[in-house]
Amino acid sequence: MDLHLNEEQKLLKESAARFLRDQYAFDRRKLLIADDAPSGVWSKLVDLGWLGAWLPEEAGGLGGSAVEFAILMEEAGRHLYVGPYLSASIASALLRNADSRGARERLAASAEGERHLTVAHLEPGSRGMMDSPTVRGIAVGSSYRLTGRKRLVYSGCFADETIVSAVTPDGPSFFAVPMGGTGVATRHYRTVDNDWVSDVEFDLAEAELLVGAPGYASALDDAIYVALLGVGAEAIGLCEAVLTQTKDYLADRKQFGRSLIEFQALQHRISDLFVETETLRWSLLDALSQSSSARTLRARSIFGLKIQAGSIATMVAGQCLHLHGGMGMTDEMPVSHYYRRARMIEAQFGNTDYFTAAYTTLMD
Amino acid sequence: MDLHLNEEQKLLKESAARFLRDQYAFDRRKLLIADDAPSGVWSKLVDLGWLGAWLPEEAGGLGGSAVEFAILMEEAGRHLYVGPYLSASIASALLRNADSRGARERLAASAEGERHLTVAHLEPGSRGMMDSPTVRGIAVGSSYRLTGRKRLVYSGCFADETIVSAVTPDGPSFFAVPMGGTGVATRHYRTVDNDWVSDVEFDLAEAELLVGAPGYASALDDAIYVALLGVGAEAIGLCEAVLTQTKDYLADRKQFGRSLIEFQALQHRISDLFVETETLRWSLLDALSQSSSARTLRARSIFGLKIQAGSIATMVAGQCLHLHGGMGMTDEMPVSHYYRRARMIEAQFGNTDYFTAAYTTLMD
Amino acid sequence: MNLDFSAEDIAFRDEIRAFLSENLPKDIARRFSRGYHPPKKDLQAWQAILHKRGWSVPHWPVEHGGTGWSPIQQYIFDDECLAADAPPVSPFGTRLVGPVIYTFGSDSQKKKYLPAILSGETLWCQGFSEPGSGSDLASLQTRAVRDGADYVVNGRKIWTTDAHFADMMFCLARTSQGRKQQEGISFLLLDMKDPGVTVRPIRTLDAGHTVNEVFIDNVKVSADDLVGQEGKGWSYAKFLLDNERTVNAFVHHSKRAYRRTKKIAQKAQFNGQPLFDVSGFRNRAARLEIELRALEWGVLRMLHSDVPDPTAAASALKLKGCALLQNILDLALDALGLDAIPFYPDPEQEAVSNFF
Amino acid sequence: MNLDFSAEDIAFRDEIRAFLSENLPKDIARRFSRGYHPPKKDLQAWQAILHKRGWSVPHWPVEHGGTGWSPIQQYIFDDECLAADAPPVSPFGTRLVGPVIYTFGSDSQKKKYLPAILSGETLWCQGFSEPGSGSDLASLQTRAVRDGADYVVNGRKIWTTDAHFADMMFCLARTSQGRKQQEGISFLLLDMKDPGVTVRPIRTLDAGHTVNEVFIDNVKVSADDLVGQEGKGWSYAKFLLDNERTVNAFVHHSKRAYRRTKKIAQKAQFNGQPLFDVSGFRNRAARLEIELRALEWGVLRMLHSDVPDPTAAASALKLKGCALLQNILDLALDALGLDAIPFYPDPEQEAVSNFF
Repeated sequence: MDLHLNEEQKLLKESAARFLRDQYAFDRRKLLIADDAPSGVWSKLVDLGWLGAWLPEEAGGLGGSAVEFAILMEEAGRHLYVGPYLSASIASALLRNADSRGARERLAASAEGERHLTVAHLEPGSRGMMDSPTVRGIAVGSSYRLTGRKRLVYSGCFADETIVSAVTPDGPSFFAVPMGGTGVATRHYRTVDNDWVSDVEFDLAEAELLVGAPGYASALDDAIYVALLGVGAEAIGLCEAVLTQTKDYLADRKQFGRSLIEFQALQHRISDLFVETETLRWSLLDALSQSSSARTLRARSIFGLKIQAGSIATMVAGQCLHLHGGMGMTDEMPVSHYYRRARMIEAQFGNTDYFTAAYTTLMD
Repeated sequence: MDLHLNEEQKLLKESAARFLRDQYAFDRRKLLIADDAPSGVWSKLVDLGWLGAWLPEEAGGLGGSAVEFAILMEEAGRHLYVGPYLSASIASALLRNADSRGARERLAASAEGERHLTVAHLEPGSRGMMDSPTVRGIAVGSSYRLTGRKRLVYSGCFADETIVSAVTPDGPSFFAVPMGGTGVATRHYRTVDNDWVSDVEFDLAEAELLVGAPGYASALDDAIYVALLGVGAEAIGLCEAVLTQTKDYLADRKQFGRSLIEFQALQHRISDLFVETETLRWSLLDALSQSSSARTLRARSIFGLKIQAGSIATMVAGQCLHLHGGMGMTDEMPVSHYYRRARMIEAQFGNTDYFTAAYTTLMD
Repeated sequence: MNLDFSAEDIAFRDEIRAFLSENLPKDIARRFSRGYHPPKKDLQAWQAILHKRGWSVPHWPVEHGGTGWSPIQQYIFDDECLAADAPPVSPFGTRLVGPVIYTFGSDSQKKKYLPAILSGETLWCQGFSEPGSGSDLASLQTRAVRDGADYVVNGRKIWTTDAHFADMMFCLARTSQGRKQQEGISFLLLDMKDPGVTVRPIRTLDAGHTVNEVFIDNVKVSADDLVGQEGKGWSYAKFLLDNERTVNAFVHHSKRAYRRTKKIAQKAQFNGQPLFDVSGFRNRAARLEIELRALEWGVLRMLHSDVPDPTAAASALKLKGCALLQNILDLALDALGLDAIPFYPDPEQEAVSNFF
Repeated sequence: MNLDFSAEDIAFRDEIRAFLSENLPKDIARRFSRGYHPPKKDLQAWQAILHKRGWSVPHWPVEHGGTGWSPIQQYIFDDECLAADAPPVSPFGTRLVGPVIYTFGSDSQKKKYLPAILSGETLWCQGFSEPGSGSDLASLQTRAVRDGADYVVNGRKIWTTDAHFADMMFCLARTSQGRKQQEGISFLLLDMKDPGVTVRPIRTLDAGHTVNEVFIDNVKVSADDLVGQEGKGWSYAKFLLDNERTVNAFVHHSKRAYRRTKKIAQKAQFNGQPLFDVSGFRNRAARLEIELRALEWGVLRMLHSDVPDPTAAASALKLKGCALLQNILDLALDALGLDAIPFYPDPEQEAVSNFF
């Protein structure tokens, strides 16, 4: 056991931090998120190797592990990154253990930045990633046709292809569907935290089978692990950043002739938030330690991380918002964006209630 | 609607407060609770009319209502009263709407102080008052014989007679059994908060039917209402008293040259506890307002009061304990007794989990 | 002690209910029910209806257009209005400046402004806060300089709710330098259509637009629109702020939010059953229901009896009321689940109607 | 980054487990499992067994009787001992005064005291706190006056854990008046059997007896039992208190408490099913399980890596560790339900055994 980052990991962390600090500073970000779709920064992230950083070499990656992914997501959280990175990573996770040629090709193409993938798994009425799909797939010759509705397809306005879960007579499976194809109708909108999502309606849309029914459950588990690890690590960066900014803000503001940070009651609150943030880092270590464990062990630890991330980020960002007073409520202050992102981390992929219920089914 | 106490109610409150202040001051209480059984103070409470204060005149009372009972229990809570009053009142509540002669006689005898009653309803394995009894009753001529085990019979070491719930072929019913009679084996012990309780084992013990199966549910409802109203009102007195004492303690103690009460962080905590205590008083008003309402309405409000009382008293007394530092952990400081009593209010008759589950079955 | 509503109060509640069911326009209620800020036209249309019935300012003295209701009747009225999803009347005219005008204003001010406040024809905004002044009103920077029959006003106001559609602003401006900071402040009524007024929207966390920054650049205010005496504005502002501190603790809002949350949870499916029947969710809802009922009694207690320490009791109500409303809204978010993620800018959008 | 226990660590854990299952007396474990304070005889019997194996003071330097284990091995050892319900060795000799003696003591003190600390033959208590001094040790009132080869000690100590059965006390006493309050304090080893020592029990909230007030009345302490230099006691006390601040955050206690809570809840019946299967209860247990696993990684992190701010990280661990243990015990109380009410003074009482 050795909890230090190795040299490559340290370099990765520093380079990610530097890149986001330069290219994604809050003022620049404000302009970027006003666009209709994610753009510039994304292709640079791909060039920097973010997609392959945590994938083994045989999957077109750089030989990293879940640790590398967590490092990148933590920095993303610190700088309030919104855009395709997480959804494209979940797509990679879905495909990484599949043995179909289509899956292997796409994994490589995605890591190279040649094809931008996203995931269409959640549906109207879903409460989280473990819910079964109702989109139907029927075989037509060597390909399939999908019919049904998906929602919360991140970067759907932007991706080349989406990995879709659908049920065939053989059971649930994952398919690839080109985003602009026939039989694919999209409705794009924004999220509370300024991300880009789409509703997608398939009407006999042509699809390629990537992961058949026998591999479905395990591919979904891999996707869930990466999705929750992603927001878990992101939440740590978010909490640390919002807490630092809040301390700075309180140090700057004066009331009754004293800097606000000098008030004991405020110091106590800041300390409590620091403790919660630490706790979240401990849960991340736990989840990372189970990245290759048996199904139940891994699921328990990653559900635990999601539950902690959602509730702690909401609490930390909520308290920081409160500590900012009226100013915090404005769009121009970063804290209001951290808060919205924290709320979305809580809701994304299934909220605390959802994963707590799931966790309880796995208790000894 | 008029939320003022009327003149009689004000007098009752003042006289109760005066009596307990004089006769049950903390140092005197220390000696009283060291005894093997409750004594002196109890007969004085009976003489003061505490048992009849809230009963209608036709039930041998003074024509008062639930409000009078709440007034007395609030003062009891303030002065950390332990002893037979609550259990004897629950016995009265069980009998007050029964039409048997035995019930009417006992109600009057109890209010007069001629016969001391208690209740044997909970059993090994029970989690709260709504659990069904398993003690069996069989008819033998005009009387009954009971067999089975009861626990947490308050003042069992002291009462003349206990009202026992038992199941007969006709359904659950309430019976009177003399405490020293044949077939009645008792084991006396103390509670965490220094009250006196007994396990009672009935082995074909002779019993008189007081409330038959048709009246059982409604008598039990009345008993639950009075039991929970009692601890709810008691919790208010407890919270107010422990909070006042804690403020005084903090004002007396100095650290780093300042009185502890001057520290902003401590003031904030005290304010929070005041707010919680206020909330509890609001719940008491709610429960009192439903004293004659239909079953579901009354049950919802009284379960609500119990839930609030248990959690708020535990929280307030727990925080006050913490604010006392190491001294609070000693038996000689009142706060340690308030804390224990608060914990017992939480557990008594069924804890927060129990009544929350019960409440959810009654939601619209 | 008597804890029952009187027969009169119950009859009164029925009367209010009947009125609302007959007179509240369905589309106004629908838009408001969805949690968006009501548009100006809805505010005005609804107040006109209330005004016609004589109920637009129940709390005012009868001689100025009030109803003479008891505190509990006003409580019932507010409760029923929110329960029916009627948007609350804009408070700036009715709750804030109106009472200042009928208490301290000149006869001509009363004649000129009160009728349009009553009817809702004129909507107001409040120009108190300024950049940098925080909650400390006395450190005010806006100045009004007397020039013949007018004051010339210059300054900047911030956090000005509804300034983007208000017709008038009541504002504080410094007319002279007093010994104390509170001295020399005057209370002026300013026309928002004056060309010297510029309103800059402040976008907020909720992606909505309710608050603004207001730039006041050489705006002329007639000396007739000075309320009371020059330099005494601070005392009128204090009077106004004291009126603002009501004791309702958002209880009607919380009741409404709870009902809405329940509806969402009854409709949402969780592992094949309505979310509202899932015991973890139901336990949380139960606790909030219990606290909500308690809060309502807390408010009734303030309306009815002499509480030992009214200031402390009012603070407790306010703190608990805020916390409870937040907890209910948190539960609503949890009930929405994944549906909490999309942002829908328009209340009449199809997707929004799915939840109601 | 490598997050796996090494093969050696896993083998080590197996070795400890095997040792415990063969050597820990069942009755000692049973009494301790019930949450009562272990009696002196259990403490001594178990330490003697550990001592025989050479494991009574793993953290000591090897030359004084320690094991030379890595921090993670010590962690595993503590974890397994508590998991097996072995009562922790009394810390006053082994964790507190022992290291002071082997670091600052004379050779004759080492020879006289260390063996009996290692074996547990001599149990110690700590005479630091005094009435009125709070956590401010420097304001100490106890005095030691040199009289030939002895010090004559007079004073009062409070909150003295285990004083009622300890053989020896290490205590601070003022030997001279320094310029600063911390100066002139000496560190003495005092025999509790001296007739001038009177121990008054302080009854505590848990109705148990662990802490005491100790009256020291003309007690003679040989100058040979002065540790280090006269007047330098404050620095030895600081050394000792720094050692006391471990980073384990009660994680082993919490794990044990959680397992016990689970057992109680599996046995208790709630509406016809085990309480542990009732979803409200299970949700709460899930959250604590998750926090518990997090806490364990928090401790492992402190043992392994350079955390950015070790003092803050240690505080976070301690705060979270305390809170978690309390929350687990709260859940245990809730699981007990009505069984939380009776008070059973004796751990071997029949009623107690029902829960375990």
